[in-house]
Amino acid sequence: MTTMTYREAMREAIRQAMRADDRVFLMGEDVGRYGGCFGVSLGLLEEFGPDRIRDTPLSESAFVGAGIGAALGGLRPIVEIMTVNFSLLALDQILNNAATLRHMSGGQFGVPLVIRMTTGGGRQLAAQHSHSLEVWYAHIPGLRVVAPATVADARGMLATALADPDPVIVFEHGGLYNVSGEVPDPSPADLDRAAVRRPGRDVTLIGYGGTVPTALAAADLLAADGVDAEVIDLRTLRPLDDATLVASVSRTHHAVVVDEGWRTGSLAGEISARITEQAFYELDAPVGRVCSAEVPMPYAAQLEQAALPQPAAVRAAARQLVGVDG
Amino acid sequence: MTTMTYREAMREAIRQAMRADDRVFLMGEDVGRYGGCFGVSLGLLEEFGPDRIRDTPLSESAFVGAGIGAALGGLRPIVEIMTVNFSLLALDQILNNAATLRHMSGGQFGVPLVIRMTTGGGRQLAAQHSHSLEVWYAHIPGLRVVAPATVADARGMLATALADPDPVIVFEHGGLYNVSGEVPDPSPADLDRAAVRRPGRDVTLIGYGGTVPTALAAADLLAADGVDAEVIDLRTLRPLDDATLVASVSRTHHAVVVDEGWRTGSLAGEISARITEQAFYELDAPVGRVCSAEVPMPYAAQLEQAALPQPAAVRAAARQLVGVDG
Amino acid sequence: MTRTPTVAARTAGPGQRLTLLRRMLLIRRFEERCVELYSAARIRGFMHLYIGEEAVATGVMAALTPDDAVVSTYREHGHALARGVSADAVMAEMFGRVDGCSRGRGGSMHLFDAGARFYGGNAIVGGGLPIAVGLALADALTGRHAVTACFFGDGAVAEGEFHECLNLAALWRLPVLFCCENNQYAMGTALDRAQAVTDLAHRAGSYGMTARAVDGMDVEAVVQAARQAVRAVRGGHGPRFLELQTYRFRAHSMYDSDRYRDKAEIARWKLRDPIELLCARMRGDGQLEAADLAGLDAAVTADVDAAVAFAERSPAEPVTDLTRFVHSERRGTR
Amino acid sequence: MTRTPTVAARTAGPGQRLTLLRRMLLIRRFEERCVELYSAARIRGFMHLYIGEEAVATGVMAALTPDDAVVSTYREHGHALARGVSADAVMAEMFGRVDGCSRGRGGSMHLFDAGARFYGGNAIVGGGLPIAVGLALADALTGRHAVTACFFGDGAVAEGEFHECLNLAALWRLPVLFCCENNQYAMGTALDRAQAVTDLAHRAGSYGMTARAVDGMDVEAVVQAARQAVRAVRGGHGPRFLELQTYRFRAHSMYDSDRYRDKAEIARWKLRDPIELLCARMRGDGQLEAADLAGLDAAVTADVDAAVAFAERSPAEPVTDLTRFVHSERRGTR
Ligand SMILES: Cc1ncc(C[n+]2csc(CCOP(=O)(O)OP(=O)(O)O)c2C)c(N)n1
Ligand SMILES: Cc1ncc(C[n+]2csc(CCOP(=O)(O)OP(=O)(O)O)c2C)c(N)n1
Ligand SMILES: [Mg+2]
Ligand SMILES: [Mg+2]
Repeated sequence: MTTMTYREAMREAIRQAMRADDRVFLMGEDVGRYGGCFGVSLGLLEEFGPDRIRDTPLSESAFVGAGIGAALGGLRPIVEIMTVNFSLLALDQILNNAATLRHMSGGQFGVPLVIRMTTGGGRQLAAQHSHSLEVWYAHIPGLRVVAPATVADARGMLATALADPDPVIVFEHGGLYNVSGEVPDPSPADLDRAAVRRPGRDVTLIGYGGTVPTALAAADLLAADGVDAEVIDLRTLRPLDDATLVASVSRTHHAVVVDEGWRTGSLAGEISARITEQAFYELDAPVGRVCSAEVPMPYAAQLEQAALPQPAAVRAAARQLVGVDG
Repeated sequence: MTTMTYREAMREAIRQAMRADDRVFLMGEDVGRYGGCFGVSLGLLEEFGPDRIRDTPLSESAFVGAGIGAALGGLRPIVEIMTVNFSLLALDQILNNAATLRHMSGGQFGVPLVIRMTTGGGRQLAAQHSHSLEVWYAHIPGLRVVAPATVADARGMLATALADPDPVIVFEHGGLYNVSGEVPDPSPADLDRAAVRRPGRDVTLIGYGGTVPTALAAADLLAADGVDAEVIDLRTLRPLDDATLVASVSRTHHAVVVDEGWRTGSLAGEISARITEQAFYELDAPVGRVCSAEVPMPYAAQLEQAALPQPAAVRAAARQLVGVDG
Repeated sequence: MTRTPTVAARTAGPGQRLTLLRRMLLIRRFEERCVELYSAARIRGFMHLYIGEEAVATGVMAALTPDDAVVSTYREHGHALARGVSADAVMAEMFGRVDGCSRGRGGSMHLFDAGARFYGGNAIVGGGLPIAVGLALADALTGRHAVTACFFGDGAVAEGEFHECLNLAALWRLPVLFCCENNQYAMGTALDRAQAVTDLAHRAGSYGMTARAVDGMDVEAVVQAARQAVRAVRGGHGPRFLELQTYRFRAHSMYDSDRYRDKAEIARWKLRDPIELLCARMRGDGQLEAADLAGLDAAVTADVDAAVAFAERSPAEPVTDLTRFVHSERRGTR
Repeated sequence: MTRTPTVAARTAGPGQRLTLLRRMLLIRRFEERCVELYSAARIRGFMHLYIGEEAVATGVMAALTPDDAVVSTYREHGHALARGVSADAVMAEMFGRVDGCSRGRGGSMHLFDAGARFYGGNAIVGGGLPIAVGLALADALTGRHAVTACFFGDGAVAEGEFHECLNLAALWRLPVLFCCENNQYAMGTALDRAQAVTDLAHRAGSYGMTARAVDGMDVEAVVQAARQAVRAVRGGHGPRFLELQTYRFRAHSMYDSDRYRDKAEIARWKLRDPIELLCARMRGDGQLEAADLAGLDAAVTADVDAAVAFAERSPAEPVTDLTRFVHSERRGTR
């Protein structure tokens, strides 16, 4: 058990993976000399050299596609895209090649590729650096999509992702990098199950990545209101672990999904639909959703905070569902 | 009242718009000499010349972005992207510029741009030419997204879209181009309301674009079963007309959404969530979803048909909901 | 880059010429049959013919070894057959049958063959280039001396990915052979309506790699240029670029009514039919008799017949297998 | 393209030089204040400084008319100020206040000003180029004689959009002036680790447009080159490309600890500080006294003080306005 930051945990995970397997390498913009735009790969160049900590030009489509090719060629690339906003430039490669090749080739080719990217708002980076588009990736058959919300998962998920014979997208919420936490002795994280981060009886709060802390904060507020909230961290956004969600809702009979994506067409919407499909008769009220306002993220602090899901809003949604407010 | 095909209706709409307003022009790959990859713009080059029927190189990001710039510069571009699959190459421009500029600039700049693209499967075009990604566009604040399902709407929607001071995405389902239908005297279509294409009392079937015919066919099957289905054509995918949906479901108490997109993170999921949020106590059963199988679309006919939403599956879902099957 | 008037050096012996001829003839007859089968609705979807361009695939593949990799486009029947993917498996694929080289899931635009290191079959214009760069990167990082040959059309030159990939390959000195099949048109768009500078070898050269234009109707010229380029690439001298100047004798796809090309232009190019060109040269050198040619033709026609029969016999994949291979079966992630 | 050793022709009169100097000084002092304000957490988010590169924006903007359009990047304080966007509005924007030039919604990376035809403020590298092409297309189609100046960095040259846009502008002969600010680095990546061919003017020239490299530390050289280019572009001769060779004296952004650059390299470039260069030249020509300079400095410092005071006074936009301008208020689509 050691304490480290989320950033350090990601770095350690990369380091261990690269020490353990020669086929693993890291590639992306400024991952080497600069140390990664958010400092995740700082120091790795010195240990592994420029072939395996590979700086790329600003050519998102080419280097993500090259990661796909390198995976086809027998390597285990980790490709870093600075933020999900820029990943759109590589989305064609991810959807039309990485996610598709195995099925389309009748099982002949696989793409064991890990793509990491930062997501999320809250740091006043405005409309081209702050969005949460995880749901788009969660929509794509052929991908696994994960979102470590804890330091332990930041440390443990990469090994599981690299062991996957198919492409895995890892979303790192920018607001989490400086969070410290305890990490158990290194062991690959089980990505097949969502985690109950706080047990509770009255309402299930469901978050992922950056909204797990929001949900936990809301649970604290609700505790003061006398409402006992369970908090579930999805961990894996594709495939979703319906069983854990349904089991929880079957006990609490109320659920609120907290999602930094825009509401329309959000992952929260999908989860709401699934819970309703599978536990309709267990629900005492419709599943609530607390999402980002449907606006390009503004720079001004007060506007950005108003646009993002806040604990108070989650609390209000939960209180309304369970009838505390009447 | 005239009879024409969906393809001709789109062409007529473009022709009328270009005759009516000098600022309107059409730009895209092979819209000119070739006549459009699906023949929509055939003959327009001869009438309007190469400046206004403008063939582009294969540079999706550049010519879509150029459409944004031309709109900022006072023109009213119609940009054609051959299919939604290729639109990923331009998605950065659409999200980060077209949809964002007005809000981010504090209202100073607007992008009155119309982007048309073909969507959908069913023609054995396999995994890179057959997907339905409408939900991704419906997720983006700042866009309006429409999907004409009828020949009349193909004829009427473009004028409304061009009158919009903000960007509008028009999805044309490839399977509809050869469909014939009646067109009333040219009048801009009202894009603010979904349309009830068939009234019914027992269950609401909700489709858009290519799934409207599917839903209508299912309604015929259900009629034979003694189930009276209402069919709603969403018409506009963003913003969604919740009121029409809720009104219908409040009468029928059952709903099935038919969506050619992949199920996870689908528009069907969003609609299910919205109906549940707004009409929970009116629902006798959870909202059903009939979507495409979560696979890259295969070429082989039997696999493709199995992957796509079929009337029989819609019928089965509706029967189950209303309890015909017990 | 160098731009040479590409007159073929007549270095190939009669045996090799016969192999080249046979391969080109197989592609031609295979596709002619495909047209019939398409009309009979046995083949569906989009289908793009290579007729007229056979010398390009045939010539380039002759310069590769089995360890090399090939990345192709949606106009790839010729690439697959020239690479040695079995005609049976290709035809079954076009029929959508389970014995097709992609289990019938890919169709004409998505042929794959792991055994031949044939990485498809990419129907997004330009979409194969990054994959080729990555395959070459894997070879370079693991010290393998393989070459990745990447085919794409003149139309792809306008895509941003072309630019990103040429730069990346040149910057990292990767073993990629870029094979630009300049058939003068991207669908209905002639090259000079798509590119401000139409000398594509010159454009490629500006990325700092040796690039040359080759007469893509002369299979021996293609072989020679490809051998030279492959040797340099394999030797670790970074990527090379070949602009293979050719022409498609048919329309872009089965849906195209070919309104945008001049009949005289088509006729002019047909005078340089790559198969007839090689035949004439062989005849001139006393290497081909009418009887040989008829025999060859009969042999490849028999191959095509066999392929069709194979495809006919092959079953359709059961719909219960629809979700197989979305993920690896090694780990059932869904 | 031509690559000239760029020695400035000393054509500018003393009045113009003073204007150029004042503008560069304003940018410098404005940004120095921004650093303080950032440390004091009055400015947040990402902030990229232009210090060292002032001659580029100042010189190019001097060659434009008010009818021309400007498309910029996230490192655009200098562009905005040189274009004449008010320092008050820019500072209020950095404070996130409603009187900011983007109502406080954009911050440092997204400055806009419709009145100045200043189209932002694009923080996706390369993302502004297509917009510039489109603005120029609108001008060309409507017969306006405006020029669109499009700024981007050396890093953007690697993006596919660069390629697509240079080709499109050249193909359609559009009135775009491409201004590549080659400050030698894209974040921590030196140009020669990003580009196989580092002569960017040469690369641009391969698209069939006149391109030249200019000493971007010499504001008069920039003015001269820009005037010449603008004249050609406005005259309907298609796009032109300027590679403006410059250097950022500060780190990439406020988060960057600048580990990847050699201290000696930085020091070398600082010897060519564009402001000092111009001052020295003016002094040599007897056009600048110490007192003048002090007066100028006091004047721009007062402008900056006023801008800060303006920003401080400006209110925050009420959160009830959050959803305003997602769509036009002309038609309430949501
Ligand atoms: C990104 C993308 N844009 C458009 C298309 C539609 N399309 C298919 S083939 C083609 C023409 C390509 O021309 P070229 O690269 O010259 O190859 P050719 O067909 O001539 O062999 C187009 C536009 C596509 N498949 N992908
Ligand atoms: C598409 C994209 N990729 C990456 C980034 C992150 N990023 C911001 S600035 C920058 C460096 C750009 O360098 P250059 O174009 O030379 O401009 P400079 O910052 O030197 O002025 C990078 C990589 C981005 N904003 N957009
Ligand atoms: Mg071509
Ligand atoms: Mg730079």
